[in-house]
Amino acid sequence: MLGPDVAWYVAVAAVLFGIGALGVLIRRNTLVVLLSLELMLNAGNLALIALSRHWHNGSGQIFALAVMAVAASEVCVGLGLVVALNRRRLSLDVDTLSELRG
Amino acid sequence: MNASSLTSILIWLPIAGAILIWILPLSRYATGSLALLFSLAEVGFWIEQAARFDFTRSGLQMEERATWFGDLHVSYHVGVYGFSMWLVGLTVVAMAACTGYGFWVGRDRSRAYFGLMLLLTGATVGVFVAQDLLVFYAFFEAMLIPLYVLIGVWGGARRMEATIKFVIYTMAGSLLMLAAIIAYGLKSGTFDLVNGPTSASRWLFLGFMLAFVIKAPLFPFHGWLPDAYREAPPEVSAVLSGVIAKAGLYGMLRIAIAKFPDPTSFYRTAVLALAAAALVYGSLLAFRSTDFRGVVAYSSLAQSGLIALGLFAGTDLGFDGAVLQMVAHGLISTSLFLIAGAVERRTTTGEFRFLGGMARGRPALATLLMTLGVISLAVPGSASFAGEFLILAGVFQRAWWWSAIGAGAIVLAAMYMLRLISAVLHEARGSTVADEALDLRPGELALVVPLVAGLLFLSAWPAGISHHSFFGQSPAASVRSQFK
Amino acid sequence: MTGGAWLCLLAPLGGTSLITLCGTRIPRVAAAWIATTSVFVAFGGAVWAFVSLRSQNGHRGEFTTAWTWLESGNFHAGLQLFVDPLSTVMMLIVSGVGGLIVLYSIGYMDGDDEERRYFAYISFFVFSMLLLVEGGNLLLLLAGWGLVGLSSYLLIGFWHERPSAVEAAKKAFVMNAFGDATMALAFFILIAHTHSLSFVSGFGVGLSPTAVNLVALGLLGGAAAKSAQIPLQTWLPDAMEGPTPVSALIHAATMVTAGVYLIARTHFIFEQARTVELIAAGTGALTLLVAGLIALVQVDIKRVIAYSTMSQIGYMFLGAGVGAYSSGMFHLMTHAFFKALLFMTAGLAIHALAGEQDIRNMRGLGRLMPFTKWCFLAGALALVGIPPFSGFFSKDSIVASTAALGTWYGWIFWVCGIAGAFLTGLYTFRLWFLVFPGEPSPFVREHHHKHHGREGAWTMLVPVGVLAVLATVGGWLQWSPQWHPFSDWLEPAARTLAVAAPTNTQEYYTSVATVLAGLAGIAVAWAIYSERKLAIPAAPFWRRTLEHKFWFDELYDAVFYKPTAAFAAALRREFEEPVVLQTGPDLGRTTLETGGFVRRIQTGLLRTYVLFLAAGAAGVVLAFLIAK
Amino acid sequence: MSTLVAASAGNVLVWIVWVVAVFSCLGSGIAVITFSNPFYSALALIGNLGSLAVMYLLLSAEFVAAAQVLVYAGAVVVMFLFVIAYVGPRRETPWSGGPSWQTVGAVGAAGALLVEIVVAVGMQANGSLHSDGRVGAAFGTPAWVGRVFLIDHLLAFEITSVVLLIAAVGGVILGSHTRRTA
Amino acid sequence: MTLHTTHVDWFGLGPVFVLIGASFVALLCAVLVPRAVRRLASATIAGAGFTAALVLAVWLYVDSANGHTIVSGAFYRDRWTALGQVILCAIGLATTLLGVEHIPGWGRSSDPGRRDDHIAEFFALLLASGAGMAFFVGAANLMVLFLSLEWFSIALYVMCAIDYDPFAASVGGKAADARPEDRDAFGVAGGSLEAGLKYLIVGSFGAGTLLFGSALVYGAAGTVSFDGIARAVASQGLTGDTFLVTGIALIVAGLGFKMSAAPFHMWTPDVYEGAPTTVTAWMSSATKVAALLLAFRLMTTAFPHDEHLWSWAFAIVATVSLAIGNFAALVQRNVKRILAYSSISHAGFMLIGLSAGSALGGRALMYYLVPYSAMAFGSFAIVAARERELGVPVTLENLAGFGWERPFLGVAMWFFMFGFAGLPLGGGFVGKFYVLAAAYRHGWVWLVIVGVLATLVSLYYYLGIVRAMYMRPSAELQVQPGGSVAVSGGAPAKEELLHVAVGAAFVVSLGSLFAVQPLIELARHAARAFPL
Repeated sequence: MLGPDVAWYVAVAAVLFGIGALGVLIRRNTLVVLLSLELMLNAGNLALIALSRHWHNGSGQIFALAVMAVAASEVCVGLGLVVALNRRRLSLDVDTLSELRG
Repeated sequence: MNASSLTSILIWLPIAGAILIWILPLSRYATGSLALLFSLAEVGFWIEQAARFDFTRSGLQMEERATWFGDLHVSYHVGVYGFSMWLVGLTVVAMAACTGYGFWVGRDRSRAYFGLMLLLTGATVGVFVAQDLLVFYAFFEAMLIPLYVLIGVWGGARRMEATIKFVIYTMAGSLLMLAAIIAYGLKSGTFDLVNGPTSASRWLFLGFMLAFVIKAPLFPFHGWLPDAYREAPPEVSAVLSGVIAKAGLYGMLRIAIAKFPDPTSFYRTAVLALAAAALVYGSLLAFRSTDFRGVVAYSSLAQSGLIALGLFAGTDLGFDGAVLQMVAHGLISTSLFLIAGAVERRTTTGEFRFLGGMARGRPALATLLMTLGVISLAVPGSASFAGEFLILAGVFQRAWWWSAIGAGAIVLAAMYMLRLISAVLHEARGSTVADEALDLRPGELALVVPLVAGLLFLSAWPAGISHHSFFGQSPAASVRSQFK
Repeated sequence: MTGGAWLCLLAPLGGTSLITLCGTRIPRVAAAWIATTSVFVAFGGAVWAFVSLRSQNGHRGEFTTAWTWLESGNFHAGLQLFVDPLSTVMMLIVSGVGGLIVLYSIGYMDGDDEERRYFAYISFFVFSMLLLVEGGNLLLLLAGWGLVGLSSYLLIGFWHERPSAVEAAKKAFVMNAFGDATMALAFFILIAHTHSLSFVSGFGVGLSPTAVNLVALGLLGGAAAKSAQIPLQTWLPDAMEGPTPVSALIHAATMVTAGVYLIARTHFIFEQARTVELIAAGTGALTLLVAGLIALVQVDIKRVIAYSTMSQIGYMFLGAGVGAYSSGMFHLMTHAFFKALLFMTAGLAIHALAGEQDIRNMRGLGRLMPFTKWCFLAGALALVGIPPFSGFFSKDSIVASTAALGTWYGWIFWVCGIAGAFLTGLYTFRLWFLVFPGEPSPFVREHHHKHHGREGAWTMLVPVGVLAVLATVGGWLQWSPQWHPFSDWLEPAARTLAVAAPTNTQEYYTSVATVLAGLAGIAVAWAIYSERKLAIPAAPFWRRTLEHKFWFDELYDAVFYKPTAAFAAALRREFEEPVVLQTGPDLGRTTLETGGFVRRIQTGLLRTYVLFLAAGAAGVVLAFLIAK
Repeated sequence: MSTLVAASAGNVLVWIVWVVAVFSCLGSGIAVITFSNPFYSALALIGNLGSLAVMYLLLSAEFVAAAQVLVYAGAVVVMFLFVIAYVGPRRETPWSGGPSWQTVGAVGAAGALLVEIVVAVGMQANGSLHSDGRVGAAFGTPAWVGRVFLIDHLLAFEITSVVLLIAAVGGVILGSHTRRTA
Repeated sequence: MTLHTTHVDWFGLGPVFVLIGASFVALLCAVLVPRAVRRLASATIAGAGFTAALVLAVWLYVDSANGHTIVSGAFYRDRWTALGQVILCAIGLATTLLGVEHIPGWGRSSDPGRRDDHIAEFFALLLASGAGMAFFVGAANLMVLFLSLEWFSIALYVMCAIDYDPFAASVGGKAADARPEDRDAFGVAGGSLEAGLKYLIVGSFGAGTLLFGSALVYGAAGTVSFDGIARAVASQGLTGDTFLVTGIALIVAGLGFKMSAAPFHMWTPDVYEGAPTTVTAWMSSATKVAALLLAFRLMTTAFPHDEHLWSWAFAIVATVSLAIGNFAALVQRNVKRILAYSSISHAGFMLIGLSAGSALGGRALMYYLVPYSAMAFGSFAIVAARERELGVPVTLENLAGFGWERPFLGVAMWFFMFGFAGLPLGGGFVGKFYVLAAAYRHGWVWLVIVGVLATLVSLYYYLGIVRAMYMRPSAELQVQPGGSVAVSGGAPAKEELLHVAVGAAFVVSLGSLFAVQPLIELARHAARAFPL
């Protein structure tokens, strides 16, 4: 195939996955956390599409398309929660959401 | 009625009674009467069972079997041997007396209380008749449930600690037993006690024994005992020491010794040493206890040690004596705890320093406590003497020093029991003993006197149990052949 | 014959049960008469058994079994009675003397508000004692043995408001329990080797020498405890806390002599363990001296008699120990007569003085109580062994048997016997001179009261009179040099050993020596206590030693009781509470602390949760990559 | 020959495009998680999505690439931007807050995951992941994707719609609490 | 061009379709049915939907003796699926009963207008999540797995947050110095929102992990279908393939999250506490059923060749779950938290069955789920009853006297607690025995020991709940009973339906003690679906 091997794509996906995970782990702003989750899902998508290319079958692509829809859904619910939090004048800082613990 | 269904009836009748009592919204009086009726019916069924038991036949009798879950070969298998029948008898009689005591003192929350007592009856009977390891285990654990609540709800001031300690201790042992049961059952392909093979695994033996030595208990696994016996309501202490403790000893006989002959002989000396330690230690601490129930509690520890001594002697006399002593001590400590309850009701305390002089003007109390006391210290001629004599004669054949220790403990037993008697009944009147404190009332007499009468009957004919527990001339041979 | 035995055994039990079951529904006096009647019925049964056994010449004895009492493996012990010459003699003594004493109790206990309990106990005692003597195997004997200990405990502690009585009762029971334990151990050996405890069928045969010695030692332990022989003697004087008839019956006439009966009954074993048998004799010899010495300084009238009892049982042990079983048994019988008599007369005195027992207050009582005085004198002379009173015939033949041994220890025993006779005379007549002769002391005058103008109720006086006659003439049943129906009767059951059969010469010179010694004792007593011609030897150390009963109580307290109690207390303090009772809670606390730690991880911070998820995922991946 | 040259020229071009796409992808990814203003983060995400779409194209997934741009950049990020605008910008610096070990743990865990997967990929690279790479002309076209969707993965297709519907309902519920009337 | 659409086995997907259909109908209720009867109507629809799905699932069980995939290998129609659906539908039905009286915001508001906010949507989401789980248990490829996972997860995220009260005082961030037991003063509805967000973020992270894992497995095997993966692994000798094992590892982590197994469990206590109790009851029982059944299928069907890896992994995870769950539960005061930790530890137990990876383990798992889900559901339902009574979160303190005041619920709770503890009241006992037997047969004696020790530790807090209910005088109760019940005019809450639900749980957990053989037979037939 043209360009780099599939392995490179997967490696990039892995790095992107790591970046997304790191984002979830170090950011306190709910919105940014949601964005980082998008990064993770996109990393999965990249890997799927690269491997779909590798195996010459469509499952990966279909999977990726479905994941996009799922990601959209998650965002929808997540943003709904953000709006609800905001409506209660609660901080969007995830560290303050620690009433439940112990 | 089919004879073999008697065994199941004995288990399920009280449980059905418990459920009935929980469901029916009866008054306190009606609930108590109903519970008592069930207990007495239970005694009646047991008498029927004893009457139908064929002592001239070997092996399991009145057997019932139904598959519980087939793929692991677990079945609901119950039946009785001679010795199990006696222990069932002890259970139903003691439980009837204790239920009656609860009725007599008018326990509040009567529906819960009596239901739990009946549940306990059924579970305990189940332990003694189960012939499948998992069924045995289920009933062994099921006993804890009513006991936990009975102690925790109706117990004394420090009941919480006592009851948690009791349950956790016992469960610590029995859960390891569960592991051992699983290992045994899966290895041998069946959980059946009658058909199951013997095992030479020392680990499994230890797993089983741990449960039994905690339940019995033997030194030094008795950490739960003093608190539980002191804090439980008297009738529950009576059950604990009279009946429940016997489940541990029964387990040693039915499972540990019968199923693990090689490990038994390997660990024999160790177990005998533990048992002897329990005997001496219990006696010494009973001697220094400052309250009624403390003395009875530690003496129960000592008695458990003694019975274990008999069981692990592995001789004819040891086995027979142990069974006899289980029944005798069961009746004794049940009645002693009931009397302790009666005394505490009259004086609000069991502490010796507040008691004394209760004999004067209370002949029934004095006579019964005295009778029980002297039977308890195994005055020659009594049922417990017969039991102890056989046990020590049996263990003598193993090695003389066990008997020497045992004989020494008998002297100690005299010391602590007489101390108890005189502290309660004799000498100057205690500060909490009011002149108005009544003698035992007819209701209490009706509970204790039958137990004492049973003891006197056993004293007159200990061979009734000692020679009717195992089939054949040699109990040791019967155990070796796994009671077949 | 067996019917008589069963009647004899069960009548007192029936009496007890009846009194117990009736409780307060019958008047006190009815309880008293139920007990008395039951014991006399027992005596009737004993006579029946005796007469029918006598009619069967040459018959050694007969067993009768009600049912198998205890059975296990190849060990059986029936509820089995054994009627033989030995047991019939004991039955007669127990029920006969017992009957008289129970009768006496009616008067003595009159007015005590727990009379019914007393009579229930005392007939229970008679039942137990009869079980002991009639039991056809050692196990049943042990049962009776324990039950007499129990009834002794009950009766000593009868006045249970008195702490001293309760303590004494406990002490008696515990020491006897010790004896029971050694006996039980002996039985274990027998069971282990012969599988039987019955008196029939090669009883005690086939044991190894060690085993048989141990068995004999065990039995001796039981016998010594029951019979208050050194070193297990300390309970007996304390047992005088019980009512006086109890002392007469249990602690003089019957129970305490059971040890002698035991040796006679199990002489097969003791003869195989001759050394142990001689130890028994030595114990007896030692006890008779020690008890005699202690009796010299006692001031409680009952205690003096109690030590005298110990001393006399020492004689019986000596006799039985050297092998003169019938002499021992004969002394047992005469002793039952005169010692019961002495106690009962003492009881009359105590009763008349409203419970006073200190002899220093009693001087001159004889003037006010002549009947008592003369009866006491008869008993005292019998005790000292002055002919023709009964003690002479029985005691002398025991001492003579020691002479018959002819060995060095035989002669030591002999000297002890003679010395004992001297001491007997001395302490007995010390008592006599202090209490009866002379002008009544102010105390006596003040406290003395009569019962309807007599020295006591007729129920008290009649038994005393009967026993006075028996104490006087009871010994004529046998004068060993010439006339020995008693020994002949016992011969099938307990034949005197040949080595212990004295020649007539030995009998004669021994008699002379003992009588002289006794008379000497009386003379010294007269000299010191009557006319005050001799001062009491001033030996403070020895006096104190005697007053402290050779410090046995203190010794046992220091060596056994206190260490045991301290050990138990230390166990509780150092082990039970901190280790056994705390281990569970400690483990629980540690567990809870672990829980607290785990809980602290649960910070409530979302990112921490994600971190754990990520780290967990990383960990699983790493593990898989490594493990693949 | 010319095809070879063309191929190699195309290859070089592809490589260049790839490198650019990777850098922009990773760079914008890092930007997403490092901008303190979420508004910028959301914008950076657009860049990320775009560069991913380029890579999809390189992988012959035209339809997916198109969908990516439409769905993500067109819908999701816009939604984000609306919400960010609605709640107002809330600045927050990375690496802050939480217990002291949170940051270390975060770097450790995320790094470990990354390294592990990269190592796994690396170990695989010389093996099965090497392929000649010729695919049919239809590969990745909408028609082809549609066929695969409706024949091989019909159920997945259906589920996707359900998931979206549920999410919509959820968003409505969360976003629209009725006003208290009393 | 003709498009040969794939054949769809409508009957095989029947339960799912019924549920999703009912969900749509319930959703329509939200707009078409007047507010007054909306609650009743939507609850009826939910009940009917679950009942119909239950019947269909039973029918499917009977009719699916030979398991096979349907809809081009996307979904398994076999008895494992059907049995799982039966259990799920039963729980769903019980949740419906519990939810009929579900009062948003725990009924703290006396506003009758607010009471029925979103009630129809609630039932629609309940049905939708039920449908998602019913789909999830039958997933036959990684894509369907992921999608159905998200399907029910998203529904659950919303359900967790559904009770938030937009007008309650804003207290976020104030709780830092407050002890957990003092939290009563703060808006519980805020807790609901917090729970939803935590669940969403952690859940999405888990989903991302699962997705990446799926991608890697796909990369290794070239296919997403379970049996295809197994075939590819077998034919190409991929057992040790780094892609494959990394993928499996990530999938294990992702599924571990759903089962709330430690160390992927951290969200569980918070979410269980914060979510409306009705939802907690549903989540704690149904989610575990779905996740565990699917995990067993996935591992044994797709990755049988890597059993040495995942069985160890699950064994370790089980051990950690048992340890963490039990130890943390010891020191809790909030009953929902205790039960949450308890569910973590039970996940550990069930993972023991899973890790054995044998037919016996499968049976053990399937069996265990029955009494477990009954007890978990029942105990949360009882907590819900207490909450409705008091209007505040239930703690050990305010549980005092509950057993005596409400005999039926008290006995049921008592029963469930002893059942959880593995005492032989109810099938929990047999379940534990079964999983431990499976571990033993697998040769893992250490796991058996771990299991029994964990049970020992767990006793303390289970008994603690019983103690709180029965052994403390209710005079200790500090909180005034009240809530909407008291305010709205003294009429006691209509709790018959709740009682029916608890009673059903009671009967199931008791019955499973006696009816072991029939249940095991069912499970055995179900486990035949696997190549074991």
